[in-house]
Amino acid sequence: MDASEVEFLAEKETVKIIPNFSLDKIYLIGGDLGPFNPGLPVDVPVWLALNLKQRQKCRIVPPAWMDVDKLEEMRDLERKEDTFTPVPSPYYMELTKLLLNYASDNIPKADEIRTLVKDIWDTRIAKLRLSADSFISQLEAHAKLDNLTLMEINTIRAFLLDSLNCMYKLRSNQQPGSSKGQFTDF
Amino acid sequence: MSDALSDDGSVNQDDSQEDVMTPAELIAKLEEAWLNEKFSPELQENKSEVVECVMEQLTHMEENLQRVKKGDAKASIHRMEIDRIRFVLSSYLRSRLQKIEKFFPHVLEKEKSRGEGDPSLLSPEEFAFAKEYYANTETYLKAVALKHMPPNLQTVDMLKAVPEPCLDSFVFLRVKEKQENILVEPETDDQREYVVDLEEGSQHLMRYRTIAPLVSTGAVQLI
Amino acid sequence: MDTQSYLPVQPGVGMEENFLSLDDILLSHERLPIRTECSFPRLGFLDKSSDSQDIPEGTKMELPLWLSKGLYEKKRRVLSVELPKVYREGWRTVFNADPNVVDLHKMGPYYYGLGSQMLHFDSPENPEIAQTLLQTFMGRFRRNMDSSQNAYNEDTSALVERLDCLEKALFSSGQSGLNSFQSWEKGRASQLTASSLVLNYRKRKINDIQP
Amino acid sequence: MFCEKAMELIRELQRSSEGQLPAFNEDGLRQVLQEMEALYEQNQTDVNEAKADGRADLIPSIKLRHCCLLRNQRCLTAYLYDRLLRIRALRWEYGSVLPANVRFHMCAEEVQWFSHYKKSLASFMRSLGGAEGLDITQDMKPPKSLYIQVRCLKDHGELEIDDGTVILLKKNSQHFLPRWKCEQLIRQGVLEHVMS
Repeated sequence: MDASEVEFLAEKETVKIIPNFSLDKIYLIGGDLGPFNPGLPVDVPVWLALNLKQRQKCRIVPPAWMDVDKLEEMRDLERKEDTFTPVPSPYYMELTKLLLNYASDNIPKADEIRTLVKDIWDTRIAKLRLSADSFISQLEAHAKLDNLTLMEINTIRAFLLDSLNCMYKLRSNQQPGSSKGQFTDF
Repeated sequence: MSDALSDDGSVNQDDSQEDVMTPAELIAKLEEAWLNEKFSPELQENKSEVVECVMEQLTHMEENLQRVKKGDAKASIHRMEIDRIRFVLSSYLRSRLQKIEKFFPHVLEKEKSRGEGDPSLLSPEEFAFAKEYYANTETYLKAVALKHMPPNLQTVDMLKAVPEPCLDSFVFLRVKEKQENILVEPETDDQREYVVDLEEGSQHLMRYRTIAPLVSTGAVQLI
Repeated sequence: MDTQSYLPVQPGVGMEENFLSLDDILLSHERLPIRTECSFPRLGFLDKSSDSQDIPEGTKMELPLWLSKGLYEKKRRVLSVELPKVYREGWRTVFNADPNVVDLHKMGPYYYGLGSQMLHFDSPENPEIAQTLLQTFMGRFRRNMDSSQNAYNEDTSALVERLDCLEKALFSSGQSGLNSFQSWEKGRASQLTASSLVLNYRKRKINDIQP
Repeated sequence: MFCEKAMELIRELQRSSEGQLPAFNEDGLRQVLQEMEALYEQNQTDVNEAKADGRADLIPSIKLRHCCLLRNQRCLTAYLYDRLLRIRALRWEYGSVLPANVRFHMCAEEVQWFSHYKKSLASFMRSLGGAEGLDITQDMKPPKSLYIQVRCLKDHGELEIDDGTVILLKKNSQHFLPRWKCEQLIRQGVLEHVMS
């Protein structure tokens, strides 16, 4: 899956905005939105929030977790624990990037947040590599991967799955009975 | 008599189920099917009723938008949503077509050997496409090379020549409905098989073969 | 998946080849040292070192894997195949000690592929060969993964040169995952771009014109 | 050794990276088919002799030639099949009309395969419902906005937008256009997507 497709899924998450215009309820195929009244907070999908923000039609209210204190706590916990700690949003990385790129003026301490999220990400990716290696070297058949996000999985997906496939084939070599007797390929 | 009754009953049930599905649920279904198709090694059952309904929704919305005057604030939001849905739909159908082409002899074989009551793998349109792809490719190979070869070498068994999907591939998945006692086969001789419970909301990495039936029932979502 | 439209038939990896895979065809063209166990009348011209009409029994020569495989029979020996050095005990010991020090490209370049194919020929060493192939792969996995993800922040070209064909393919799938992520981070993932196929054709066209 | 010509064909494709289509090697194909004919005839002779004169000692050589025949068959099939996969890619990357320099690399049967493929795909897309069906060769990436900024990389003549407006695509000119109108032109290298 391309990273842009993961971002696409993240854009379906909802975020609070404060519009500066009024508009009746909109009946989208995927559900109803609005009504929009100047100054009154309303929930919209991220894709719409970003579009309105670009057209200076709203202010975006950052999600509660997008906060320096909270993120520092998360970073420290992530560094302390060996396992993957729960993330505040299954799309924390994508939402951080999107909101900081398009609405950094609505987010206090944007630069610090960027760094913190990157730190959390790096710690988690290092853990992910570690667990991928142990999965391979223990020849595991099953792993529980709670709290991993789609974007994190995506960075290693092709490499890990292809490697597992190769290993499967190399392992099948050890059961000579499984080979299909006569050679049909020339 | 009782047969007729039970037939009636099931039809009604189907109807009521369709009635219950809102457009939002329809889109969610499409997105599930999209991700499952993207990540599963083999072709999934077709969801042509979902595709049809989504197309209807899109067409209907486009028609409504034709009547709206230019510069309408709502219209552009509707258009953005249409673009997003159309992307998922196209990408979904592309993934399927790609697999149909990649595995065409196997896909057609599976369709041929399917029992009468079993759901079909391919939509009628995909079936037509697959058959044409097969015939087109066979004709080509024959015309350019095979028919010029010695008599005993003029055919190639496409089922053997074209690789099959590898169901032993690993996949990532999220559990939507709790499953108990899923048997995990050992990877080596000195390991033993064991069972796992798949808790709702948990995520796993395991062989596609183990959980393939759960993908089609919707109990797990590939991610 | 969506952006690259040319999807070649993948190699079989392991004992089974994919009939239509170009990689497997190239792999099965690797030459093996063999000894004929019967004579092959009227094919003497295939053995360049002699000018007799037949290939006599007991001739040592090299044959491609595909032909050795095709002629090989368990019941009636028409030829015996010599195990290439890199799969013999001496090298197996080296691989088992530290798989990361070995230059698999030089030893291969189809180290895993050819090794798996050798298992088609009856040999008491087969279980050890299969075991070494798997252990070598697993032993080298971590370094390959980390370097394909640029975890060391260092020039990986020296390492890549020492990878066997299979590992190289994995390495590049790891790299393309990384590139896709990095281009997303830089905000370039949503940019619509020209098809690389189209760009290459254009390059070629210009080269064609220039004498 | 036998089958060297067939290997040449395979190597030729392997050298053409990123799915490019090299010129159809008619000569190479013919030489392989000739080798096959010679192998087959030699085998016929030997088989007859083995039967008539009881010359079982010929069997290993017959078998060897047969292996070579099968190998040649595999190589040619794989060569042609891989070319089809490359030709298929052209439909998705260029659209349904191929530039002459690409078409020159195809043999007559390949042109025919391409045209059948094109038709199958078109009728599949038409059958998807709506007034004109759904063009699934578009929307290759998730949409970000309805309109995008583009620059013309070469003169391309006029382009009609939905509402009937006609725009002149002149080299180096910049436009703000509906995304879905541009996607294919960008893929073909006529327009360039300018990111803000």
